[in-house]
Amino acid sequence: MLIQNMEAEVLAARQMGREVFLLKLQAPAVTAAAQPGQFVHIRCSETMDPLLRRPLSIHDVGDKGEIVLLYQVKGRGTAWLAGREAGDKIDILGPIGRGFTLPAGKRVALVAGGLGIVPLLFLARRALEAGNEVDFFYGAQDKERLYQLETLKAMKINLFVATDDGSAGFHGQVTRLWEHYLEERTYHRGYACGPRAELAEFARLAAKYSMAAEVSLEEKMACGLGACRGCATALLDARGKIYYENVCTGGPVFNAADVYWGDQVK
Amino acid sequence: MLIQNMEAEVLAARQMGREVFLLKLQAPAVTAAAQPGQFVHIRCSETMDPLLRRPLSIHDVGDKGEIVLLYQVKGRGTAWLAGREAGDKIDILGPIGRGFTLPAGKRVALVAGGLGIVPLLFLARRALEAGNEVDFFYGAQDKERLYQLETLKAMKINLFVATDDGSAGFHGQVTRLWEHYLEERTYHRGYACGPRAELAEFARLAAKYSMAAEVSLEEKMACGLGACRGCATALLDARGKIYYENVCTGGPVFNAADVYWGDQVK
Amino acid sequence: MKQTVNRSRVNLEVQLAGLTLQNPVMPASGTFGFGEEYAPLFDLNRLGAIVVKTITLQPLIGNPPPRLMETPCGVLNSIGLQNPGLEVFIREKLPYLRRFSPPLIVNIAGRTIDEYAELAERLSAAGGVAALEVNISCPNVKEGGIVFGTVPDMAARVTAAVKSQTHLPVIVKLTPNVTDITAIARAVEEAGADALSLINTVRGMAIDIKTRRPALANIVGGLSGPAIKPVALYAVWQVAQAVKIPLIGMGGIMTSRDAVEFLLAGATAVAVGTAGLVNPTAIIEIIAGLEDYLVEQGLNDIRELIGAVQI
Amino acid sequence: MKQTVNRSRVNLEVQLAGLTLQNPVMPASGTFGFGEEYAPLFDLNRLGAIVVKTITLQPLIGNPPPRLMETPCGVLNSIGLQNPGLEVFIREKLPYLRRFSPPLIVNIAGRTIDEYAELAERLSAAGGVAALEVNISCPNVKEGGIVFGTVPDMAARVTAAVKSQTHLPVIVKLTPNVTDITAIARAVEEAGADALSLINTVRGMAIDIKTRRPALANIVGGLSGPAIKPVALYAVWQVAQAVKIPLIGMGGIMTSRDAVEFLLAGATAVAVGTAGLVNPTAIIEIIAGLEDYLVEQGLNDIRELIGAVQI
Ligand SMILES: Cc1cc2nc3c(=O)[nH]c(=O)nc-3n(C[C@H](O)[C@H](O)[C@H](O)COP(=O)(O)OP(=O)(O)OC[C@H]3O[C@@H](n4cnc5c(N)ncnc54)[C@H](O)[C@@H]3O)c2cc1C
Ligand SMILES: Cc1cc2nc3c(=O)[nH]c(=O)nc-3n(C[C@H](O)[C@H](O)[C@H](O)COP(=O)(O)OP(=O)(O)OC[C@H]3O[C@@H](n4cnc5c(N)ncnc54)[C@H](O)[C@@H]3O)c2cc1C
Ligand SMILES: Cc1cc2nc3c(=O)[nH]c(=O)nc-3n(C[C@H](O)[C@H](O)[C@H](O)COP(=O)(O)O)c2cc1C
Ligand SMILES: Cc1cc2nc3c(=O)[nH]c(=O)nc-3n(C[C@H](O)[C@H](O)[C@H](O)COP(=O)(O)O)c2cc1C
Ligand code: FES
Ligand code: FES
Repeated sequence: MLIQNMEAEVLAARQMGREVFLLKLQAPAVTAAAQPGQFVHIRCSETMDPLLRRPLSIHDVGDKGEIVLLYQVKGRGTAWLAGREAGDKIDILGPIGRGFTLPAGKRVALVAGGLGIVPLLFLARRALEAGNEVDFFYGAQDKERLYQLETLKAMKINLFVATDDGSAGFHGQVTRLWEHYLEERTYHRGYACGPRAELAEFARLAAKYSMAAEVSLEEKMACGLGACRGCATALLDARGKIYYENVCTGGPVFNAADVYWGDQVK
Repeated sequence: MLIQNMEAEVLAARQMGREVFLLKLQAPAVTAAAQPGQFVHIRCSETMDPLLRRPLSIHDVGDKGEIVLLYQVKGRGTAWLAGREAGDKIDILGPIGRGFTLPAGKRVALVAGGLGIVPLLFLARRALEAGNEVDFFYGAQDKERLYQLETLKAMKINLFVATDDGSAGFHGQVTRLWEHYLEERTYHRGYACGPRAELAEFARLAAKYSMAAEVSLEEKMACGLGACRGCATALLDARGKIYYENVCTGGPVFNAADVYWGDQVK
Repeated sequence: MKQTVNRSRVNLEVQLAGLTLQNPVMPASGTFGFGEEYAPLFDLNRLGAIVVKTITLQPLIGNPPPRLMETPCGVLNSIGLQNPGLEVFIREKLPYLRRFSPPLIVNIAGRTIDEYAELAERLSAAGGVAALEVNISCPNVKEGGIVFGTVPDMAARVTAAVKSQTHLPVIVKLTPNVTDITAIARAVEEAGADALSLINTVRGMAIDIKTRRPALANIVGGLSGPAIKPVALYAVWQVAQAVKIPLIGMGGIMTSRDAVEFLLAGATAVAVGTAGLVNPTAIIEIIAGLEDYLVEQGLNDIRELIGAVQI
Repeated sequence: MKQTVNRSRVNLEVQLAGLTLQNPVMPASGTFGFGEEYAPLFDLNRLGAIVVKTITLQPLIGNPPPRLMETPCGVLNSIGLQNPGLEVFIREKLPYLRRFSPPLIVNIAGRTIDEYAELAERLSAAGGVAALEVNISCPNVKEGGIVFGTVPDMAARVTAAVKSQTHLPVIVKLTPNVTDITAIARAVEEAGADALSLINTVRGMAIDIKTRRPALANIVGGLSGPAIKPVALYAVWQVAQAVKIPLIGMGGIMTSRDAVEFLLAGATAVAVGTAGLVNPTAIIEIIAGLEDYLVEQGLNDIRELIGAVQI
């Protein structure tokens, strides 16, 4: 593992939507090692309140040691982050976790719901680099909440958009949109990130079409190093019995088929 | 009591010495009511850590509703304060406490040690306004730690300076300097603010020369309203028995003769 | 689905041990002095109840300074129950307090069971007192200084003694510094307590590493504030399962969201202590915030929250 | 007057229950996994000792999520002692841990006294283990789920059982959730404990007011971090007065200044838990900071600080 703890300088901080911000950091040690699906763990406070770090997925990496984060302000940690400006230093730990596994030269499906776009943009980039054909399904509540559309459009992917209110693209859930294509197209592998309910539906569809599929999960975290066992998520073992695996180092990307989607789920 | 809680705008923030800062706030409600010796109680955090307010004496007031504070960075609260800039808003409570009592048309002695200058500058101004003759004794460790000398020199006071290292004025403690004048001059009243040991010496001298004398004390504070009894300081009652009085509302200014200077003292 | 609720229609009133509180929020004893200290900052008539500093039979000068130490998200205090004593309270503080409409809860502490009983008797006769809150976090001088509130039988005896001397509702305030707070709660309920307050402060200490002396002259102090909120909430939840009498929850309540947690855990009312030391109008903001929360949640009545945590 | 002390001359070494620690700082059990998790970030050989997560006889899958909740200056956790069990520990974790020079302290927990005894026996035979830390904050399944560490006699029996099965030093780890921690400490000392660790986490709870459910699936959790520091420090100070065996102090130590407070209060060594979850190199910074403090204070030897609080 190449996890490092560093002070990363803010290169740019930009508001992307009502509560969504983009942050570009200088963090060569992360860039060098980063895999799509991995995250960085960020100290969002100068005091002991709030205390814990906040995990944010790697959204993109640059050529000169930059990493890009995209996040929604949810509470005090992300609000603190939104107050940072170019030149500030931020304490980050990373890159952390098991990322997505990519084939080479195959057709793959990426299914992003809402902020689930964050790791999937980075994944799309690496998928293209590996010579894959990328079908990118991107859903959001409405048009205003479709972030990075221009960046995605500029990439050599097949982009399919859905919105819950129909303000852009397909009117309905992104998994429903995806389903339309599942009959006709065969994917070597599917990848999803988004709200838990959407991931469960994604997993169901993947199983139905007997497709290898990976999802990125979230749980509250403390250490981010696999030491505290605080970020456990419920998986199913070969015999269908529940066991718990750390999201931080055992994930955040899991095989969709291994995840326990049952009623333990929040 | 006229204590009010308000958001005061920072008008100016200036560094005055290595760890000493001046802060000018727009706080008309405080200015209007402020008496020398009173203080404001300041929230020095946006989170719950640090939790308690910090008391700072009123250093001066302006014509247009301004109050001036002068403080040394000691820990996290004052460090936070030193990070404020013009335009920021600060949560203050005040004016609080019993200030100094001034005669009119008399000779008074003001004895300031170090940051003890803070309330005494304001007191000197009001003493002059009431037609008093002001002998102002001001001691510090060294020349660099004599703040506001120009302002004091511009006032119609008799200024006497002492430094521990002799880098300016009298070489030695300010109470020793004062003692030289006590033989020849009679004061209607003496006032002191500074380190506890200096105040004790001031009180001893005042008693020796049978002079009414007032000192400004410090204790840790919580509410600043007289409600929690946390800021108690030891006083002596008429029969010489110890009792405890709130510094926040029973002080911070006390008759030097009432203070228990014994070994309870830190 | 959430209903639309009109703010003016929202009911904040709760019943507690025979008292009617217009809202379930009151100050915590010892952090609100005798009310007058906060009067310049807001109208005391807006409170659910008024709770005063612990009163003892004789005046107490309290502990020597320093009495306070800030800790991470908390405060240690060792005030030492400084108070003017029963007589001065009745003569000088009570007349002022009688002016206000919210029920007046007087907190009492004794060094012996007899002292508790005498305090109860005389305060009941004084007029203007709506209820007694019995602080049992005090050492019993007759039994080797063991804290009354740490032994179920002693806690019960104090409760019974107070009950026997008063017609007023008796609220017993529990200390969290015990192995099993439910055992104390049950003993006190059986002895006739009408309600429970919990929690008092948690034992703590700090050391000044420069002087190498304890930060408090008294060495040990009571920890309060947000730091102890999880401890207090668990105590409330546990005790709510164990007794039938209503609870006043306290410990680290800084915002209306914190207050909601305590109501959900089973408290019928809440008390605000340390928050008021930091933000003098915290208690008023909490009352307003509860109203907002109800509207937000589409609820008409705050009583729907009490004990409504879903396990 | 302070002397001038050369940094290289400063002694950080302490003796604890027959172990020699090059410095008095170690990780707190359960926050440091099995060591390997922190190895990418610093050299484990710099620690005073290595302390691993609680090991049980059988593997435990732990509690369902959510297992963590951030609280003001603290963290609630309910990991549920997730661990691979004794056999896997010995086979897969111990060989790695044997590579390091600091003494290895293995924390154990049982559901019965026999389980504790068996763990002690088998770990003592495994080789490479320097001491056992006995976690008695676990419910006794045979006696109605009462936590071993809350009853002096039960705590003593666990201690004696472990002692009888091992030649290794036995460190008993105390829970703060008791009325009188000194009673437990004395009972455990009499039963043969060589040292004590204190404190384990403080019981606590949080509720999500949106879902109205407990924030932890397990409802109750253990509070750790700076919020509990005053509670832990008081426990250490109290116990230091009550027993003669050495203490390992822990609870909210974030900086070397916090560590100094624990040493002054009477701890011979300290453990760092939550701090490492926030700042992975906190423990290394604390060791360096202790050295700096000694230099600053003109002290040559860290042992001069132990119990040196001036009352
Ligand atoms: C591996 C991983 C990657 C993530 N990547 C992103 C991302 O790229 N962009 C983004 O906007 N969000 C992401 N999240 C969610 C993000 O971490 C939370 O929204 C954030 O921690 C909220 O912190 P807060 O202080 O603003 O909110 P608060 O609600 O104040 O947080 C309180 C506590 O809850 C935790 N928490 C709250 N929400 C979540 C959550 N959904 N998952 C885990 N812990 C949570 C916080 O870390 C903190 O401990 C990711 C989560 C995980 C686990
Ligand atoms: C009535 C009054 C007026 C004061 N006026 C001034 C002033 O005008 N200028 C100035 O520089 N300082 C003044 N002080 C001292 C000032 O309040 C402290 O230096 C400040 O609170 C330190 O806070 P901190 O967070 O920086 O330090 P920390 O050491 O981190 O503070 C920790 C805790 O100790 C308390 N504390 C620390 N030192 C003192 C102290 N000397 N007195 C009371 N509490 C203390 C803090 O309020 C806080 O609760 C005054 C104190 C009092 C009581
Ligand atoms: C400064 C201070 C003084 C207190 N005095 C008393 C008291 O006299 N009697 C009492 O029963 N509780 C007293 N308490 C405890 C509070 O009433 C309350 O139980 C405790 O502080 C927890 O609530 P909080 O975290 O909101 O402060 C005091 C607390 C503080 C902080
Ligand atoms: C996530 C987490 C897991 C813990 N697991 C254990 C454990 O397995 N065994 C144990 O004895 N203590 C365990 N503890 C308690 C710590 O060892 C320590 O006693 C406590 O957290 C107080 O120290 P701190 O405030 O520095 O974290 C755990 C604490 C945390 C935060
Ligand atoms: S956050 Fe500690 S193990 Fe994952
Ligand atoms: S600070 Fe509360 S009484 Fe003075």
